[in-house]
Amino acid sequence: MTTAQLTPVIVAVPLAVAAALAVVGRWLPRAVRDGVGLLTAAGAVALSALFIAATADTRLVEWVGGWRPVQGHSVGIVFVVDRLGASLALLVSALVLIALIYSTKYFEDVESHYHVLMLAFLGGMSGFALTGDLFDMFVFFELMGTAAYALTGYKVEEKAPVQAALNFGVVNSLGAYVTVVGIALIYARTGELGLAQVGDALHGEHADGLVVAAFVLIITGWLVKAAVAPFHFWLADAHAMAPAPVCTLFSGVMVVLGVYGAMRVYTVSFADVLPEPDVRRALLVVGVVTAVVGALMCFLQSHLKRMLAFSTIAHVGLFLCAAATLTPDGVGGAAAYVAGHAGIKAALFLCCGVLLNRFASVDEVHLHGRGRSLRLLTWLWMICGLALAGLPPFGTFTGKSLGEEALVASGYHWGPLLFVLVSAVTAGTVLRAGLRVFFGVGERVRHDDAPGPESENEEPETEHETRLAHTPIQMTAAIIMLMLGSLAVGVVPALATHVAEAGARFLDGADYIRQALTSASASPLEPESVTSWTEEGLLLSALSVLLAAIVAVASTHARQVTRGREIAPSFVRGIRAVHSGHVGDYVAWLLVGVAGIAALVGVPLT
Amino acid sequence: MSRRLRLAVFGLGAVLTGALLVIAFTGLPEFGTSHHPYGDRAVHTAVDEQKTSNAVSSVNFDQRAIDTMGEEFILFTAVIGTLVLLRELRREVEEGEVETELRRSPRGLSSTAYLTYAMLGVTTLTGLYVVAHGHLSPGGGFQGGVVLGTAIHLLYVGGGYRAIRKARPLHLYEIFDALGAGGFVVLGLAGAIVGGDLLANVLPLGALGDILSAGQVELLNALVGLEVASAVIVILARFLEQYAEVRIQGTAR
Amino acid sequence: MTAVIAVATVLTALAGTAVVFTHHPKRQALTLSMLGLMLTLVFVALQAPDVALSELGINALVVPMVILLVAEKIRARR
Amino acid sequence: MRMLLFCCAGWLLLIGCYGIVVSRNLIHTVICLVVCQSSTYLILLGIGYRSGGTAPVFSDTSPSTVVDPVVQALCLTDVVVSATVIALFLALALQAHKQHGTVDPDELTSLRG
Repeated sequence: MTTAQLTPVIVAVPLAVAAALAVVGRWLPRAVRDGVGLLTAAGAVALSALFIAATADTRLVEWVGGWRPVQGHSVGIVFVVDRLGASLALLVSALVLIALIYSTKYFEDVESHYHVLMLAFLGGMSGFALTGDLFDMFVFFELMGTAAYALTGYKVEEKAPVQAALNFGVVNSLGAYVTVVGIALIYARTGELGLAQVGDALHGEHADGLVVAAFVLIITGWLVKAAVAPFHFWLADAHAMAPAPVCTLFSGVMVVLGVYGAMRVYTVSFADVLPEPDVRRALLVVGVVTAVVGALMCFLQSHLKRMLAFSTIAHVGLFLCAAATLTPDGVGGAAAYVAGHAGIKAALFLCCGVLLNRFASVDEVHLHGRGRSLRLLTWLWMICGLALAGLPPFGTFTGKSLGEEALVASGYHWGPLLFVLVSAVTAGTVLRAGLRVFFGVGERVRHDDAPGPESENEEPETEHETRLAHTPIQMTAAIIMLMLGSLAVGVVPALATHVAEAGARFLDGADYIRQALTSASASPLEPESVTSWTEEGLLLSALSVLLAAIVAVASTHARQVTRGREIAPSFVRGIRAVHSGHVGDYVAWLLVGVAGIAALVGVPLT
Repeated sequence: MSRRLRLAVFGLGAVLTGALLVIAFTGLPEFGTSHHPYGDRAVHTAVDEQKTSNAVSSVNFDQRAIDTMGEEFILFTAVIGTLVLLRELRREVEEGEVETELRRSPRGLSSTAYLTYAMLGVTTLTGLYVVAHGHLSPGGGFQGGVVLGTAIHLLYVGGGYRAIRKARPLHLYEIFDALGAGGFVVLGLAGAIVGGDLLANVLPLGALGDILSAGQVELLNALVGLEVASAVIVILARFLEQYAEVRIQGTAR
Repeated sequence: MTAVIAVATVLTALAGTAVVFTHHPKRQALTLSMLGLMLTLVFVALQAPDVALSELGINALVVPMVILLVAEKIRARR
Repeated sequence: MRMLLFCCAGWLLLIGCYGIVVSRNLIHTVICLVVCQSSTYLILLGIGYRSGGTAPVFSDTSPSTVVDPVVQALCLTDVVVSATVIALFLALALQAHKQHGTVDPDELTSLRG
């Protein structure tokens, strides 16, 4: 078994263990079920680390079932794994491992169903990250989705937004069906379903209406999962309802897979036929809109999980802007920013889990000053808030500065301004919540005029058991592990260079096609040393941390935040009204989004 | 947003998306075109190399087997999700209470009962036939599983809810569902160990048209049939339970 | 042959529209099984027996049955 | 003929979305999702059709021209899988009804803002 042949196995093993757990789970004690889940996730971490090592200078190509191409054409499905795909698989497995560690104590009574769904979720996400076939990506997209809908409704945390999972399911399924229409169009034109094969078939063609429409329809599904504006409405609802460890997977890596899928489809299949400036313009516009809407909505939230969900949407906008530059620095910077952000955001969600477990509420106003007793959690939350703004040693700093550099290098001088403002506003909101909850800063507000969804009738994770007197070590350890992970991304020497190389290999679609279809080896990359520790990077991050602190302090005292409805400008009220929680709105906006992206990319009418 | 605004936004999106689709459809090849490269390759591989008469089953279970494994697990995860969600709702009605109320459910006409018992045998046989001949004639694990899944519910028509509860211990079918999905992956991993690649068809291929041909396709069809049948039974059972619960609240009120 | 496909497709589109415009869940289960039948006809016309068989089993049978049970549960609870 | 088949499929997709937008009952919303999905089957099988071709089955006859089996395989699994996903959504609708006493998305206003 070569390393390449192991790539589909990393998808199959968690699914096999999930099925096994479903068979015998009923008779296994809770500790054994936890152990089996942890073991499988650890195995997946080890395997994906092996893939990262193996993809230092090449890609792993594996034709599933042994269906290798005959005269350049094959009937089977190909898995093509480069360093970026492998590190995404590592991020998925690591987050599932830490979420399972956290869940050992977070849930009082849980049947084996929870572990089964988490392992199926792991299998689906790693499959989506590694496969090189369009329809296979759709299948793993659906598998991820189904596991996510079930996990969202698993332990209904809060009574209020129970139909959030249904909104989540309907919008994601509709996005998936739009993607299948796109895949069908490309299959009709090229007679192929693999990414490399489609790219090879489209080589040299001119982009007519069908090709552009197919591209837009295919990436719609991935962008719905990436919670990019105007497809982002479902994310905040799903987060508000899902249990905390599940939210870490949503925000940490599931949304990022959407951006990765869209970029992969473009760089391999459509890079040669669609003009790069058009696609770059479309992705940049969508990225900026997502970042701005995410940051604005994040500032207006008082429900901690919805606040973090909108902060994730804002950061997805930043990732998309960095990756849309289609330069090795940009894609590499986006990858580093993803890794750094995943650790920090997951840690924040797990802190919310502790608060919910302890005080049966995650509403900033409701928890006013009640977090004082949790000394350690206070510092973890505040450090994470600062890290979200791009505090230097953390991975978020590396990603942010590389992203800003890439945007400036490709001529978009507004890039650093957007990055600084968005990260400052989101981090500032998180710090404001921290000041309110843990330090009791600002006036105590009566609850009836607090904006946002009615969240007073929350039940803690498990109503009937006594609330935990102290936070179990596993939960705190999970939070600290995540923060150390983000720190490691920032501290690893020459990470910027490795990440830029991975970005260069990711962008080299022609080499991907050549290596996938013929057993040629990958072309060597010319090494160029890149560093994130530049003066501008440090200056910009200092500026954003400072701005975040100002936003935090200012907004704790200002009253209008708590009465955002009346005083806020009509524009803000308009944006709030759009986030209505009605599935009909989300579907209407999905169609407008499809049309918008098509207009941005420019549909030739021939 | 108000209903009117929502309709306006939808109208705009629908018209533009519709235009996009029409532009795309004009670029499609002529309907009924003879240019199907992948299809021709798949048929050639299925019939000549893999000795599978039903090319669709060969594509499903041999050439693109990991697609079907993914679909398997979507089905499996959806069943687990439904169980989890409906288990949340089931706590209100105790098991015994359902039993007592339903003993009084009106007995069907005896002639209906006899007809359904007869049809139960025929339907189960048909389902098994469709699953077993998946690699030869149209059908296979998915279709046969649905037929098998609905066969048991003939008992409900004939003997009422009590008859069906006796005929299908639910936990058993939840295990069958997991066994079907797990078996699929284990067979795939065995193929990886023996043949090097996951889901490699290492079983003997036999001759075209034989009952024992096409290697793993037949076995995977059986596993899928097991899983789809138990999935349909489990889901219908859970929803029937909800319905039975209604009858209790009906009588209790 | 294409005439049969054309007629079956138009009937399917009409059945789909009928499903959307019936707002009462019980009646909707019936129109949905009509849509399942029409789709089965189109798939047979398009020479896809496997898909027709599973479409018949699922969209004409199982899904409407589940919808009827859920509709009854929701009606009764109100 | 091509435009008729594919435009009917496009119509199904958009009318399904219309159903979701105007629906006043979560069950109706889920059913309209089924309508949307049936449009993908029509498109997939439409592009796989070959005039004069028969079903790609060679057990009794060995037909010379057959229809594309790959798109049929893609559709086949999707039909069955969508049933269980729809059942999952209906279970979610039941739960929404239990929590809020209504299944009308307009009245479920808990997610505002």
